[in-house]
Amino acid sequence: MWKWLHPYANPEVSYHLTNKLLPWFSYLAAIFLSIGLVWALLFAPADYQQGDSFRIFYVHVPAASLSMGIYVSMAIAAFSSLVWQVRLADASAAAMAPVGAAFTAIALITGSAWGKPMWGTWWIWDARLTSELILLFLYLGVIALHSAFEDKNLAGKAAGILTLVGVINIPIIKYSVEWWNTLHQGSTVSKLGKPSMSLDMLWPFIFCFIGFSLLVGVIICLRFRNEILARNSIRPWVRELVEQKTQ
Amino acid sequence: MTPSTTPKASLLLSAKNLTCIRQDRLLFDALSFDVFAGDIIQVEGPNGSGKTSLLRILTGLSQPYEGQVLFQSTATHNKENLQAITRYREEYQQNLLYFGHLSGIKGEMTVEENLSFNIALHGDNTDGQAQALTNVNLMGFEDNLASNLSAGQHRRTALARLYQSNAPIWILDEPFTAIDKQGVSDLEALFLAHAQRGGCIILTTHQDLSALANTQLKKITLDYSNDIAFD
Amino acid sequence: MNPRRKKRLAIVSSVLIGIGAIAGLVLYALSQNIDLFYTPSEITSGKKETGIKPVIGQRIRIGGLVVPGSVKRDPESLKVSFQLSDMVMPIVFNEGDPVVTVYYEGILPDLFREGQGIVANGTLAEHPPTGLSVEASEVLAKHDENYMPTELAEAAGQKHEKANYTPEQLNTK
Amino acid sequence: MTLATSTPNNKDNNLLPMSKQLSYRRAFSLVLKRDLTIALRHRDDIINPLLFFVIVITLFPLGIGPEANTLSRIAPGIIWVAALLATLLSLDRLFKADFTDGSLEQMLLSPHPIFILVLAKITAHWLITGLPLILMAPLLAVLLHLDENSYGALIITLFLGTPVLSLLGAIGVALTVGIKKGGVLLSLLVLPLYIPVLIFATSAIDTAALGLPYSGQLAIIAALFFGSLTLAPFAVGAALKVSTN
Amino acid sequence: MQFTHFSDFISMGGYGFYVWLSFGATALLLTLLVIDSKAGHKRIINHIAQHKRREDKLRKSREQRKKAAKTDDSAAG
Repeated sequence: MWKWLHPYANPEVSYHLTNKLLPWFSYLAAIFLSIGLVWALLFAPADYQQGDSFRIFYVHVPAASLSMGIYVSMAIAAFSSLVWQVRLADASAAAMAPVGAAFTAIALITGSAWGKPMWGTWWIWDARLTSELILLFLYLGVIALHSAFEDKNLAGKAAGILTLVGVINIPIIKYSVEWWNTLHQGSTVSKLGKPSMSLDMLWPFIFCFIGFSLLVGVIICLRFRNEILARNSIRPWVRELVEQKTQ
Repeated sequence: MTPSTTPKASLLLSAKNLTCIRQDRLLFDALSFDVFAGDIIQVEGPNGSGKTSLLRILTGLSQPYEGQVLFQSTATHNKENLQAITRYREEYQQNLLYFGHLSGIKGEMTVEENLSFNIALHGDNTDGQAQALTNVNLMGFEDNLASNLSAGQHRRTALARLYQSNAPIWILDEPFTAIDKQGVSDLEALFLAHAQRGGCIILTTHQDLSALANTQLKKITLDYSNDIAFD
Repeated sequence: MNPRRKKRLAIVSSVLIGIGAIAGLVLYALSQNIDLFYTPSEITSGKKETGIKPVIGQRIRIGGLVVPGSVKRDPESLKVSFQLSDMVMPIVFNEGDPVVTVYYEGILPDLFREGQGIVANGTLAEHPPTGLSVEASEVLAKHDENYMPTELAEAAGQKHEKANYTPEQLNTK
Repeated sequence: MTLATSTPNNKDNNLLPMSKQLSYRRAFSLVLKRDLTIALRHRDDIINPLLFFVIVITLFPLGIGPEANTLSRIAPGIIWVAALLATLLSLDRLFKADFTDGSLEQMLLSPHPIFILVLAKITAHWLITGLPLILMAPLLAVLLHLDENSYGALIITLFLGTPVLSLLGAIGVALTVGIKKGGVLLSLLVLPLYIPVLIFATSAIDTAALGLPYSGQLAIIAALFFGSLTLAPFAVGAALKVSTN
Repeated sequence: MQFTHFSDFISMGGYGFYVWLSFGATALLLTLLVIDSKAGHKRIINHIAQHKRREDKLRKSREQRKKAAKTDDSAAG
């Protein structure tokens, strides 16, 4: 595996690779997102219980699952940076944190806007909501640690430790709130034995989900190449690149 | 840059290809040298040239950007076996005495408590403590709280540990700061004695080490010559 | 054994003991069935394990299913009352099931409907016609994770009508 | 001073690398004793968080109103939140002074494993802040009309929970000790980690007030305690290495 | 197409506020993030360029000083 990974662990190669990948990601993201969103807003049928407010689902669910997915990938990057000293993993973790924070915030905002008409409240201290909020705090902590250290390398290590502590804590928090606030019980029982989603609602969701994931890819690529440049500013290839760009 | 090798002396510490980057500045690049028993090495260079960074890398407190520091390990029962200090951290630190800019002296404790804690923390014998205090001219102050001491006395409290230490590798960052003339010459004598019994000393100082000039004094000079782009 | 190995062994074994302790304690906790709400049957006949019954005037949290046909709304105001029964699978409502009436004044969440699981916070009280009841200060309904188009739901007999309020009703608050 | 030629006390003239026998227990008690000595000579550090604890708790009846029913319902939460904030306030002391005077880097350079020293420091911190909080809590609970059935639960949860606060807090301090304005950052990092302790502790006390068994919640807090006891020292050690770099 | 009139589309069956709030907030946040990430590239390149200029100046001044020292030496010698 190391042999295969090695060329990509070279910052210069990775920088050019992200540059090459970026337009592809961008076009695909634009295509999928526009199809998905138009479908979701105009053509998807309204839900039998929730009416048109159900359309929030198409941004809320992708945002929520991406916010967690990004955290998990950030934790994996943090782990490989701490254990195997992969420097680029640090850069990728630093690139992911703000994207994850933004998606967590989106999940929270859209969740609130959905909860108000459906549950009758903007906010309840339910397990998912609370753990999502804590996730936002963790992201903010990671970002703050990244910017608090002058030395990018140290910042990456400190943020990595926090990320890993958070990985252990998020499930604990989720389960603790679930025990503490048993609102969930009602829904799990009444849910059994019903169809989960009809196809004409599912397809726009799949498009939205892929579109948002690709958008995440685009933003992470954009930030990743910034981080690579910042961390390798004294390398000759960066110097040359800067000279070309500033002329 | 590399101190010449005395064939008989045993190798204690070896720096391989050290590169240090601080705040987007390359301080030194591909720095390699060996430290043998009996060596006294003075690291020279203008302010901000990376002297302290080099010493901290040698102690293992900081990690170099590239390269590694090796030491002679007994854990593997092989005299010629050099091991990375990060791998055998605890064993290396038994052989190491580091004295940094900060003295590590607690104002809330007395001189004696400070000294005995420092000695015990590093696993050394606390028997000769009274002698050590005499050596740094602090006898009579042992019950004073360290916060009541002058800057020089504060410094000497920390230095007293040098007289107690069994560690062969001494890494000293500006040991002569706030020390009077007599103290400086005492320390120089101590350094000589330490080198003669098979230890090594790596230090930074702006003092002219006159007393040591004729002995094994070697120099590593850091200047800005390296702070250019590298590949 | 050399001292280095011995120490490493000590560390590893203490970490393992720690993890073992965590696992044991968590398993124990799971077997203890932590719950913080009462079902209607627990209110009338006490908790299963301990037999503890809540007393009148105590703050409690009740969870259950809204009994179909039990929702009574005051046409003049936002007052509403409904009955809750235990959540059992499969969902059936029998005559003899223990039910607790919930009194509430306020706008119900849109997902509130008959047969839906809800949780209410309030105080336990005694109302002459209905016996044990809960004066709720908050009624929460949680959506389930099923979505379907209206037509399909109607075909499946699951038409949902959210509660509508007249302006007069809303003004009483 | 006739000391220019005095030799170090090492008699044999050979300073080859050595392997000393160092016991974990001695290292632990050495650091613990030192930290306790310093704290006892610097009493403000013990008294200030305790005063903060008392004052925060007395603010609630003034802010919410002295009605006994309301107070007894929120008492567990108030006591625990106050304990949490008092611990947060005292965390700074854990590594800050040692960091600024250089004794922290000396500890990191000692031949002992870092987690032993860290554990000793955290134990000292708990003895200095956690233990007094536990002793004060029943008195304050009286002021808040805590339900009579809950006193046992309050004490037990504090005994199991405050060490967790010290252990988790140490991770946050270790990460921020080298940062100049680390105070706000510290609370951002640490408070979210405290949530499970808070939830289970207050839930145990509430359950006790209803006369229901609360051993399940206690088991969870105990699990949190063992979990943080086994993992936090390593995380703290790694974080301190980063901070002193 | 689920909506016959544009006004239906806007009102979203009475949930318009919530639906458009969600989509609007999402669009706003993501646009800001993309703009910031793109601007970051220019920012970092300018930063490195500035750093490089400073370094060049430093090196020049050092060389001048060295030269001055040398000429002094030769003058003295």
